[in-house]
Amino acid sequence: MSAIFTDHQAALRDEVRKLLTDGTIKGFIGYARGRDSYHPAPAIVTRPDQVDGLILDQFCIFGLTKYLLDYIFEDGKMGIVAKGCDSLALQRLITDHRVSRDKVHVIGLPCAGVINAEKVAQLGLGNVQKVTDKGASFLVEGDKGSRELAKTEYLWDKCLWCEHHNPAVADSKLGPEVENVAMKPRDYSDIEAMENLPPAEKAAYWTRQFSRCIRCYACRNVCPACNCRECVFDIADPRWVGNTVKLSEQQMFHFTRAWHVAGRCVDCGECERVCPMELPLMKLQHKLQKDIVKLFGNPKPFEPSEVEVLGQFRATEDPEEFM
Amino acid sequence: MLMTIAPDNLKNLLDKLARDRLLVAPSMEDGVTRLKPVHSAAEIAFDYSNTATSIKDFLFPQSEDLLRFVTDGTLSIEEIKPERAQVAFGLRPCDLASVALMDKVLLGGEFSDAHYQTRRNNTLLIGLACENPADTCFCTTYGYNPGWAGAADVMLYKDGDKYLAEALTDKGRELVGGPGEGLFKPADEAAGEAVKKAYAEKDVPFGKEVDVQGIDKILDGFFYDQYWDDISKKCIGCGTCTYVCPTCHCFLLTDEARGGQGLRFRCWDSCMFANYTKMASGANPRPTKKERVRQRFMHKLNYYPNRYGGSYLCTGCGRCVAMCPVGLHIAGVIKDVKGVKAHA
Amino acid sequence: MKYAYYPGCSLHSTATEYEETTRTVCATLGVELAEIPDWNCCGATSAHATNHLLSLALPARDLAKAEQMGLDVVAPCAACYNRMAQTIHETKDNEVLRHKVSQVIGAEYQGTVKAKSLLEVLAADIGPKVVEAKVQKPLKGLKVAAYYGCLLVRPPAVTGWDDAENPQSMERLMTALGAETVDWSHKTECCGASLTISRTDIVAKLTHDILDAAKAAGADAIVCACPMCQANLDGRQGLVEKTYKTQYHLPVFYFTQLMSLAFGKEPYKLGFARHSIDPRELLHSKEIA
Amino acid sequence: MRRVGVFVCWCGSNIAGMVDIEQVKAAAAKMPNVVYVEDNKYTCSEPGQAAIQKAIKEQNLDRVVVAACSPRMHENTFRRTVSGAGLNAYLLEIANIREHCSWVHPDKAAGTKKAVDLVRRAVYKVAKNVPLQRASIDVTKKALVIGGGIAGIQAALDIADAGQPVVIVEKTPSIGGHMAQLDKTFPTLDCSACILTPKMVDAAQNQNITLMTWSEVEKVEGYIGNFTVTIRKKARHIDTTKCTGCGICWSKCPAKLPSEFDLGLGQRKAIYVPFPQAIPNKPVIDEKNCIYFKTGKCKACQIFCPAGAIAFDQKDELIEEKFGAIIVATGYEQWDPSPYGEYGYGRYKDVITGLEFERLVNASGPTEGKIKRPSDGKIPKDVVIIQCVGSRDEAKGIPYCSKTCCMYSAKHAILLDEKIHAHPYVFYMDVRTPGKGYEEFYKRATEEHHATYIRGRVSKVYQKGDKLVCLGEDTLLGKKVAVEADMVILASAMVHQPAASKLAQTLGISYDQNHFYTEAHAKLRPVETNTAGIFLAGACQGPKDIPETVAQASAAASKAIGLLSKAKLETEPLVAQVNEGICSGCLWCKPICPYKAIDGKVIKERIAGGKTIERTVASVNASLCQGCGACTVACRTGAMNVLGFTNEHILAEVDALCL
Amino acid sequence: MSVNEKAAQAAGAATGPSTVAAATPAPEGWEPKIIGFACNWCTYAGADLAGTSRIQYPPNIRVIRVPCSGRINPQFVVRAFQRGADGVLVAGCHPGDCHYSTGNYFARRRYLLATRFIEYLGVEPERLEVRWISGSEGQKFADTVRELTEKIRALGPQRRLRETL
Repeated sequence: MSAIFTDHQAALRDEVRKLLTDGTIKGFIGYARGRDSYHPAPAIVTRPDQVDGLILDQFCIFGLTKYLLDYIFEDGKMGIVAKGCDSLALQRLITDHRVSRDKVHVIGLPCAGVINAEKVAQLGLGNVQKVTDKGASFLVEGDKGSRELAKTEYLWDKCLWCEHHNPAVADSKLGPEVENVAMKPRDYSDIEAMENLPPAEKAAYWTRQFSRCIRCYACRNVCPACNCRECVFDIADPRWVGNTVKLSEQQMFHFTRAWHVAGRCVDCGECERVCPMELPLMKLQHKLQKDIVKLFGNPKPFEPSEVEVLGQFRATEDPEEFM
Repeated sequence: MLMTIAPDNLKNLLDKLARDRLLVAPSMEDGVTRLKPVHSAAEIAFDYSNTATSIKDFLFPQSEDLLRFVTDGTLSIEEIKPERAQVAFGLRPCDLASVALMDKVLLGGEFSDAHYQTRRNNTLLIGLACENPADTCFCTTYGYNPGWAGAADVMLYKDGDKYLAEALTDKGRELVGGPGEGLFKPADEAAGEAVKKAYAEKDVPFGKEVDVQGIDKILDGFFYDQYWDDISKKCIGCGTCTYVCPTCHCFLLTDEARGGQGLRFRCWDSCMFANYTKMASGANPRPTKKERVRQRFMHKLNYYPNRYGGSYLCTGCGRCVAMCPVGLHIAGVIKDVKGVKAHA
Repeated sequence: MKYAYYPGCSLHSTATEYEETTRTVCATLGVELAEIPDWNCCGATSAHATNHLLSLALPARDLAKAEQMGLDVVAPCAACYNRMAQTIHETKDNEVLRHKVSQVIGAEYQGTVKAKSLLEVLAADIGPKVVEAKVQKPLKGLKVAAYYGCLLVRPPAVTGWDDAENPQSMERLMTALGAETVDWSHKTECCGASLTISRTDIVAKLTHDILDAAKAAGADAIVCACPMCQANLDGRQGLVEKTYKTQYHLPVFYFTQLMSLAFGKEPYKLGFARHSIDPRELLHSKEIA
Repeated sequence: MRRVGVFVCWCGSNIAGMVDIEQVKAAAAKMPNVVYVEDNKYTCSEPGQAAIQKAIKEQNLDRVVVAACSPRMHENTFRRTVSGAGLNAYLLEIANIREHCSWVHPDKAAGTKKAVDLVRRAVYKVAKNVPLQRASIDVTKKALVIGGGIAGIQAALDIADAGQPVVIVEKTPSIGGHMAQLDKTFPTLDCSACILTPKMVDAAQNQNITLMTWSEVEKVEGYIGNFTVTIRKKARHIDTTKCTGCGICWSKCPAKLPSEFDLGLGQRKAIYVPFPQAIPNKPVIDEKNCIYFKTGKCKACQIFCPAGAIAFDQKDELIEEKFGAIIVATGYEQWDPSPYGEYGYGRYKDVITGLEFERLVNASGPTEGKIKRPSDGKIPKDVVIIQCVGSRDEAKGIPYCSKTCCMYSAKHAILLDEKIHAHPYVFYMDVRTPGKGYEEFYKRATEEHHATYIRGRVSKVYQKGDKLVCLGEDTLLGKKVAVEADMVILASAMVHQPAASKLAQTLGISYDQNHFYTEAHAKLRPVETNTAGIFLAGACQGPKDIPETVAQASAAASKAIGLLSKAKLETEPLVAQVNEGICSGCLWCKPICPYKAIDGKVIKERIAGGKTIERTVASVNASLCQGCGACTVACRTGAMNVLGFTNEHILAEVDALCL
Repeated sequence: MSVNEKAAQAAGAATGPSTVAAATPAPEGWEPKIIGFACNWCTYAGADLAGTSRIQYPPNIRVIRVPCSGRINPQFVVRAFQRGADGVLVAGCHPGDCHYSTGNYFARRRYLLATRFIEYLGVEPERLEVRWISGSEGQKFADTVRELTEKIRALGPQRRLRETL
């Protein structure tokens, strides 16, 4: 079964055009071509004449849902295209009472995985013309060559263990649902390896990482769980985290950011992906996830639920270590 | 005078320099090549297209302590001077060009920024011409090129198995004559000039796509254009573009005091942040992304050339092109604006 | 339906009639029995009084073998069943203990299979409806007291498949066979099996109470699901009658014997001749056999 | 710039002996905002307090730090001191340099250093203090009592006596509760009805008490002082204004049913009063079993009613009323001992529960007080009483002791001997008699009434002829015993009302794993709940006997009276507060609040461009909030704060202590 | 710290030392600095009881009083480390004893996660102690402080998260 996004591009444009024309939505959040064929960029269109700029291809990774926050106080609905992972992000915004479901028209996009453009761009295939699903691999044909790329190697990591191939929230769907199985089990072995390091080595590792941070806040701004009206890092009094890039503040910043999304992270990995300094930010979230699974018996902490993991307790079953 | 230096000698020279000053050079760590302090030449990456961060980090650091004060009943102030000598190696032409643009802002005119001045004086800039411009590079758009030496004290050009070197300033000549003594060899001038010319004429494909000619004038009447509405929608308001940009220079002054000890420092600020222009009253003259996005590009392509005469506040380093999470970058804006205008 | 079959020592010795009729009934009802190879003693009733770990390890070894077969275990003997169920229960949420047990038996015991008594399989899993459909010769007019003994349905946390105080599964089976059952008080009392050799005085008292209650309730016979119980109630009846100067003459059946009979099997193949209290007279009088 | 005064206390030699006061003073003088430092021998003494007041006035102080003993000791004292000098009481901080310093650190130098740090903490904190005002809220001067048993009746009478109006809501047709079912009461053996019915009559006649029987609480909204309660008044099908309670209707009704009041041992009609002394003495029609309601025919009651009071078309009514306080007195149920298959309850007619025995022995019960076996009406000779049936048996899901069974079993033993000279055998695990006259009462049962107490459990009860054989063990003798009894009484556990958890959810109070309501503090606030303004009385909070129930009812009543006697309620200002400007309205703070003090509210706001928008923000009900601050940690942006312990405060304290 | 790293810091550059600083010995006369967060109803009362009972313990702890352990934001803990605390004690009522009935249960969840997370970032786990100490456990308070002080004394100064102003 083909889950090639490009196959649904025409249908998407038709649907968006119709929705914009009949007034169902007043704008649509989708993708347009970016700087090259590997880097589609988000695009927000409000007029039918812009619709032909919308694209869908196998590199459309960017999670768009956070843009909805720009429209919460406006009248009318926004349309959005959402993959399974994006729909979790949308659920995050909805359960956080930041976005109201009835103000969003979701075009769901069943997804068998998104190709990691950063890896493919290195292969010198030139302008990508066509991507075909070959089951265990994608055939990527560019104007300078073509390659069959094993999914296990060339998809984004999160796509490999994804169990949400089909959007959980959708008003309509592009194409049939795809089989909802993870290509490999989610494993936290890298986290365990880190846990087993002595404190000094952990410290050295994180010092190296956090030293690189430029405090651009791209991680925060792209994160669907970082959806506060006013971010704690922007509040001057009290100042929880200083705005210098001294190591201690960088650490406070990253501790606080990770902590604030603990149990709320939907595991979209966007923070790590957009980080211009390539900080391994998901190593923080995966640590928290792993512990939540173990400590509180919550097998899928990345699925938004009615009660936050840290907003509940089990009086007798929660581990007792502080006696 | 053109010279050559063998790679091993270059490494020896850098090792020597690292002993008594801060050596800043491209270095790869966790997959990211950026300019960072290194202990020795062994840590330096010589094979890279451009660094993730620019020379700005060391001439105009992201946060910089300015003065200390004590308020223990009395008030005493101690100025902090960045007196440590530093040498920056491996600067690409775009960064070398950016220093000249920054100089205009921070050193030109009636006042000069004392900290910047000190660092500028204390820093030796060693440039390295570009062998393989990246597909995000567009320095030629602004008239720079892969061999552009700009503010370099010493400029190096990789030439086969050695480097062609040119000392361009007194500081540069001191290096060659001082620590570099015996490591440089005279070069064949004609051959050297040919190498330089080859670098200057190197093809920068993306640069060809982006034509900035006359955009400052077009933008004079573009402030209220619908275009800003359309493109700003996708901005996520992070500071990536401004922080990786070698020419963005906005900053924020802060005092912090505890227990009678205080510190005044400045750190970069970004016009892309929502609270950048937020006033104490809560009012914000740039309340939406539209005003903020417009500000950044107007500043680079219109206000700066208007104020400082001619050059744009961009050197085509391509960092924002590569790193903007949503593909909203200056090259695209230039293309768009000119395209929009053409169709207007 | 296929089970790992654990006969235990009795079914291969003193209770061959139980084994034979078990196999007959299972074959009739499509229950396949695969005997556990190289099975060992379940440890009842002395191991748990001697060494706790031993009492778990003995059944665990048999269970581990069943795990290798990938089958749940069925044990016709109530004592065997009880020890196995107890082992599973104790090691279920105790990884440490399970590990210890595995060390003792020198094989990995994971706790993945269930242990069931034969009665549970036939009465709960197969069910009286299916049984009733197979009946060819209803046991009309036979009034039985269903006797479970102490190990089959107790303790409830370990067994849990029938009411521990007033179990009904055997009654339902017997009714399905066409027999009549009596409501009586001693169906889960202990018969004293473990003391059958050492303290005959106690055995006599306990069996007397049971026989007495069954008789008082108007039963023609007792039906049981345990070779120990059968041996005591049947084999010690003489002693009881002598000690208490009473006359019961209550035949004690295995429930599988009655099932086989009702399924139309020939009576002479059901091992009645081995009983101390010969039931054939009763069966003749009711015109059942 | 603040003007902080620091007052360092010597506490005689308690502090001064171990902390160098002069050094502390010198250090304090250099701290930011500190303009005045003074030491006193005893700051809490009259002169010490006067010195603070004097300094506030003369030095124009706007904040005060007292470095002395624990704030748990004298915070209120010094709050009064500063407010006496015209300063807001909350502009005070205490540095605990006694309990946390001079008393525990023998090294004077280190102790002094720490004292300085502790003073600095207080100085930094007090700079962030702002004046706080106690808010006041109105109180509706009326109490609601849920449950019309002895607890509810007692609480209502006490409140009514204090001059406040009370409404009793009782779900059955009559008030009286379980106590009305009892025959005699221990340890005095006076008749339950004789002491209960006068109280029932009092309640009915008291001008301040409104009885709402055959009614249930449906919905509760609001908060302390201001509850709005919706009460479902179930259709009685009787016009109570006309009915005289003459009883003709129920004598004519042809439908006979087992009586709930007699636990099925006796019968009632479809139109009935549950028991003769019922209050109100007005019947209800049992819709489910009334022949008219089932078939549309009969109407015998209507035909014979001389007052014309039968109203078949009556419908349930929903009544909304406001209350200032609520007392929950919903009582208990007796546990159904069927899960003990070995005792044969339900199988053997003569195995009965303790409460059933009460009905058998009661003069107005189904046997008119003659103790007869339910099976054949014979008078029993030997009776076995089994204690702890359910109670103290985790396997049956009742881990607790039901507290009353030892005593009522002793009572049953006495009654059996007294009334019919039967021989009682009591199987027990322990006999627990902690109460005035209780041990003596138990002794009477054994000594004067020759009850045989056997320490051990009964393993089985079975029928043998017309006897019930009780097999058990006498653990003191180490022997098995078998008692052939004519009747067996099971002292079954007291358990929660079946709908206890539902009512708890309606009220917003919590309940424990046994579904008994949870008091606010097991030791210090035993009649309050965590929801301010809701109090507990009687067995709904845990098994209790009558004297204890009455005591708790009066305690709950006095709490309610105290609340209702106030014109306005003052609320503690140290509660949570929302900064609406930065609140995102995610409301993740809401599920964390144990007091249900947080809810969303919609505010209007002008945004850039002049547009007015509506958005939801968290809102704290200051009358419900107790100021624990658990919500603040759930608030990522810091919009939620606790006054007096704000983020700003704590961060400043950390800064101060880390210097 | 090498010349270059010192220089890098002096230059204010966004660079941390890539080697580990923890090996540096404790300065002369260094005493562990421990910040305690104590709930008003149990632990603060327990510390008071230690005082009234004259149970002695090291003077290295300074207690901040909060209403409930549920009030203690883990960010306070990290802030204390940042400001130079060598150890932090977070303490409240025993589960089931919370004055506000549930605050410590939330605290327990938060700190089960936060202790692990702070350790993951390279802080020695011994530096953050979470304990339930009731109002009657003056001795336990003193013992806890003593043990914590000794553990931290053995570890030396906390440099991992400490800032330099």
